[in-house]
Amino acid sequence: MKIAASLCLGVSLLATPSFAEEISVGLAAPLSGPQAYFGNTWHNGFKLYWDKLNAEGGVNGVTVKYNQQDDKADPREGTLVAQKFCDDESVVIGLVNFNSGVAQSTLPIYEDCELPTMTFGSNPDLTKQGYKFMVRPVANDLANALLPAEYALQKLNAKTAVIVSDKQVFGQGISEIFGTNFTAGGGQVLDTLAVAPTDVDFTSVLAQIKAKSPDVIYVGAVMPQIALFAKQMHEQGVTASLMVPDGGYTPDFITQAGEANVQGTMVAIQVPPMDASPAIAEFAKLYKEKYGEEAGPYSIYGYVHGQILEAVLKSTKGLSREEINDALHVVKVQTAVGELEFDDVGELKVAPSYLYKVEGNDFKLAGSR
Amino acid sequence: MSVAGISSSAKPQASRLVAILVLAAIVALVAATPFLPNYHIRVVNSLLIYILLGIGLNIVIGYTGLLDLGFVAFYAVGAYTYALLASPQLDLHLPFLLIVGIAAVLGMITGILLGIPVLKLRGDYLAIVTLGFGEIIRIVINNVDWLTGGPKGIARLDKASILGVEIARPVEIYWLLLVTVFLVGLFVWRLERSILGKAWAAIREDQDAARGIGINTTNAKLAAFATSATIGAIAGTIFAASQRFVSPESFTLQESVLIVLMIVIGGIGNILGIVAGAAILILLPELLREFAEWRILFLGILMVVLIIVRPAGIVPRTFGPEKLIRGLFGK
Amino acid sequence: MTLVFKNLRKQYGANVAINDVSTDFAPGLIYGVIGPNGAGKSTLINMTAGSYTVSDGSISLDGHRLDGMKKHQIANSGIARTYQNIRLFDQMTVLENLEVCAYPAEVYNTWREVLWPPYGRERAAARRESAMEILRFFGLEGYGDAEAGSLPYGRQRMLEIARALAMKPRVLLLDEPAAGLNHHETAELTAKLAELRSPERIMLVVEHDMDLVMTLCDRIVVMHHGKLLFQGTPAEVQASSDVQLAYLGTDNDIDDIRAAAQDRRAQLGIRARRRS
Amino acid sequence: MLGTFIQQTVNALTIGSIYALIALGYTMVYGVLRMINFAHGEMFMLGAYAAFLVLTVFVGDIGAVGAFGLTLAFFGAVIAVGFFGVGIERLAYKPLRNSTRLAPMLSSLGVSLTLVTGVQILAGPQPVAFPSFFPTTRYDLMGGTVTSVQIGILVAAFVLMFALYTLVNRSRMGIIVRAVSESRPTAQLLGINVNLAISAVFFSGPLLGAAGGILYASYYGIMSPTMGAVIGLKAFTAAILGGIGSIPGAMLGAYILAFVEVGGTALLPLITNGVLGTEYRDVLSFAILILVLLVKPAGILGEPVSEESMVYKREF
Repeated sequence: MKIAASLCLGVSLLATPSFAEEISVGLAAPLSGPQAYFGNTWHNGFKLYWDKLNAEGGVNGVTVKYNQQDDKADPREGTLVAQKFCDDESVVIGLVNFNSGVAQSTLPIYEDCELPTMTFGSNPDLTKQGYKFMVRPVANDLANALLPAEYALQKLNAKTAVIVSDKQVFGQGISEIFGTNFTAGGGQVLDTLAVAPTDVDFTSVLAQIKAKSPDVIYVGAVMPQIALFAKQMHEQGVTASLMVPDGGYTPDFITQAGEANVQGTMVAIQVPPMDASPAIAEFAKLYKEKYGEEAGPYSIYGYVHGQILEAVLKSTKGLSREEINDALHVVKVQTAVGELEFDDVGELKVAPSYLYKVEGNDFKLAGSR
Repeated sequence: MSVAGISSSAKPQASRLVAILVLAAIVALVAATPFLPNYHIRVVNSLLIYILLGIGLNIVIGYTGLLDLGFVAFYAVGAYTYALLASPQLDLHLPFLLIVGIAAVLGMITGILLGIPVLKLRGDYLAIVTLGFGEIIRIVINNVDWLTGGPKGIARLDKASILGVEIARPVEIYWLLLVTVFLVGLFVWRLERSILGKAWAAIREDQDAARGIGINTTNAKLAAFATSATIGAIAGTIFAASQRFVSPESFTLQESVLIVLMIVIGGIGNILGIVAGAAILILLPELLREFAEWRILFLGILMVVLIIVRPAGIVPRTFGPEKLIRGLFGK
Repeated sequence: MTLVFKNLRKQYGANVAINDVSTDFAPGLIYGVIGPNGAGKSTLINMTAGSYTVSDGSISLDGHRLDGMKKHQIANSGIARTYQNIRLFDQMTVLENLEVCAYPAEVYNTWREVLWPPYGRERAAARRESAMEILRFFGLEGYGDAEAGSLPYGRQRMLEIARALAMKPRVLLLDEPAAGLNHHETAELTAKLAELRSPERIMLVVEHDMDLVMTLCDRIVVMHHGKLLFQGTPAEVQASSDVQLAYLGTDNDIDDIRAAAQDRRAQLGIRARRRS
Repeated sequence: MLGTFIQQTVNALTIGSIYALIALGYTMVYGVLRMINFAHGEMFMLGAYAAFLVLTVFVGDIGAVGAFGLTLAFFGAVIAVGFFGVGIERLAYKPLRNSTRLAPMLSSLGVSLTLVTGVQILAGPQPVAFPSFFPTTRYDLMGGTVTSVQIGILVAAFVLMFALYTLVNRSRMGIIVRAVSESRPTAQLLGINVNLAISAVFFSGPLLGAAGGILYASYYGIMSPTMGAVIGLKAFTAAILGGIGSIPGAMLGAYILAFVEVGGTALLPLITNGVLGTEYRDVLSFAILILVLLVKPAGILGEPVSEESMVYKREF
């Protein structure tokens, strides 16, 4: 027995390539509860990229382990996860927090333990607080709500809009920015209505909107509310153009609202079309092969985050948190969504942003910046 | 139910052993925590905050027998008091202890204001009305953006400091919480044994008979509500100071329900029960962290099983700190 | 010092439970309230203690109106009661059931009690001592730390009276104190209650057990259909044919009534003799 | 203006009907057991998932289900959930029947957590599109828009509620349930099978809740594991508002709550001149609930429990 065991041990030691170094990446997102789908598919994109690299022996002999934790989209839970990553010395970079609200509570902790993070929360405030150990490899809401406002004014010749917000961090933030941009461009916001984030019935809100007959309705909310809104809007005979943020960029949006109810709806997201480049098409194919389902709305960003980490590991002087942070802030990398680099506060210098229009059963690119 | 006093005194040895074991476990945990990694300290801190909340709510539920499902409102009052008075939001940076005082007073006032109209209701009606008040407070906080930042919450809260000593690292927060839990626990324990505490128990047992012996039940209940709210608000300030970020999503109905569950599963009306309940509902899911959704399923089933097996809670009402201390000295 | 009912009336919808009752009770005496079921005996006690509202008329103690006051205020003006169905604080200990009666007098010192342990200890000891004194009187001292709900039924009855006594009442209202007790317990209770007679105290006992009433009470109030039928000493009550009729109902068979009345008289007569 | 008014009235009636179906379950369980069944919202959710399961597994292609398939799915699902409700009562509440009042309530919270998480694990946490049980046609009603789905919901809800009302008031089982609801000890003494009555309630409550869930899912075109939580709370509020324990009260409370919500959305910004927007709608609902309870402490149609007649013993 003993001999067999030591033999096995010897074999396995031989099997692993020597001098390999291993780092851990802290992955934090909601993995249970209603938002689990987004957290899981986002992380899957990252794993997809790195499983391949790991299998090939990693970057310069460095392979990546995942320390995946559920933050339940809850700020308190988020701080515990953050501390867990901080305490684990093998974790040298974090891919953390899908929700801005959670990021608000965890960023000070990462800052204290000097753990560099790629943050996914898109609230503009996050980068305004002087954190030195964070970058945001995704367009913030400022960029993301500018495009729809411009499009509404210039392409749709809209004069008036009604804004609906779910009074959550994301929904309220992005709809305010839309409103500001829409007004700045000469449009008029007739009314701003708020709904509860748990609402499913918008008929009474829609009856209010119908009476105002705006050209455009902007709904700052997430799935499934925007699908419900689109469906009920159609059923109640409201004919304005509907614009929604990134949550709508999923086939679920069309199936849940009903294909007939979402025709012409505009969806803004930081994600380029899946056929925009060979790299993205390749990604979509790989994802489906590996996970047996279509990529989630943010899977491509997980993949891009994997590409950023690869570039960071190629350019870093060492594997300490500080060295990785330094490399992260100056990295310039060609990714599936284009060339990315960060400015002083960790924001993308050029943040890609796209606008889609629902046509038939599909999203057609209507504009980008 | 047997005559607890008699049956326990019949076997002093056994209870002494239990007392020593329980006390030793508590002392060991308290002493070991500062040497644990920060993550574990944060988990313990979280536990301590819930224990503090449990102690507060227990006054209303366990001692006075009123089902309050809106307790989180007072927690929110405390947290937002700190957030507003020690952050760039209003550009006020008051000292921590002063804010704790202000929060305690505000908590008490809110408790009384909410208490006056609702306390003549009973049972389920009281539960739904307190639930309603809790939700109203959360919705208002979520919507007065100019003051509370709305859903965005308030970030960059000051680090707390007491007499020039900064309290921000997990271990420092741990000491702060430990002292607070101890002091509040002691206060509440003495309160329970005071004449007011006895009146609460009488109201819990039979409100009508309590009136019949001259207890002004409205005032006594208000006192329970106010004390409980004050403790909730104090817990809120420490929570805000440790997280240094507050947003309405920390103060949902689920949070209120969690605290109620903690009290009932642990053992209603008993501080040790609250510790046990918090350990199960806060610590256990944290230990099972790797299992993501399965842990919540497990917790749900465990809750049902525990309630069926021990409907009165894990720790009996009579097995309080007093019993522990008596057991320790073999009395 | 007297307890006065004046044109007292209690009505639930069309149903009149107490109809125009006027009487007064003097301290130092024990009053028995008797009457058939539904005569309004318990209603009288419930109204006096503030459990029921008064529809019309007034109740006053020493010229102070009690009706309209809140229940706890009535209790604090010196009126203590027991209940037909025992209502103890079940999960509190026997001692605590009595100690809590000090609440109205001591609640204002709660802060001091909590924050200054020596004072707290002193008060707790004082309350405990005065509670023990009452327990000793009722022979309950051995149960001090037991849960009230765990006591045998008879002891619970005693405890409830003890609790009422712990309020140091000027008026003691006992609602069927002997209900459910066996002979031995009833005798013990009767003896204890007799000892409670005091020049400062009015005692009102609603009871079906004639033995107890006739033995114990100095005056008897007979209620019938919500009205005050008769009031007098036990001997007077026994002599009144009205009372016997009321008790036996309005059966048409006059012979039966007579026979039963005879029987009753014989019984009461024996008891009355024994008493003297 | 008239159009908007009619529109809002129809909207409120639709929402109110769904609330009512669920509120009935709360109120019946409370009637016989004096227990708030926090897992009742989950019966609503299970109804939708069960119907979906029947549709996919037994009927096949969801897009092409005929009237037969829909009927099968509807009745199959509600009956299955009914039996499920009885099973849960046996497992999780029955052992606690003689315990404190709080115990079964908290046990039901555990059941609720278990069911939601279980469905999340089995069916995935994200919302799923649900086929419409009626073809959606829009009708114009004096300027307001009414859909066929709304009419279907109104009709289905009224039929179900009428059936329940008849059963409770006319059938033998209904009499037994009412007797137990009046006083369990007395019923027991009279030799009434209390367990049977409780089972009947735990069958019909979840059944109605499940029906509500299916109607809801087909109206909104969507279902999710957490859909029971919010609607459950609202239905519970409605049951309390109407006077918990009272069947007509639950229905009345549900429609009042729906009208308050719709009216709040429509009128709050107008009345307060924009100071309080639609986001304060739930504040208004709760405020009205509290006001009603202050005036009528047992709800609108609840039997007034007078201070005098009730023995208030400890509640938990």
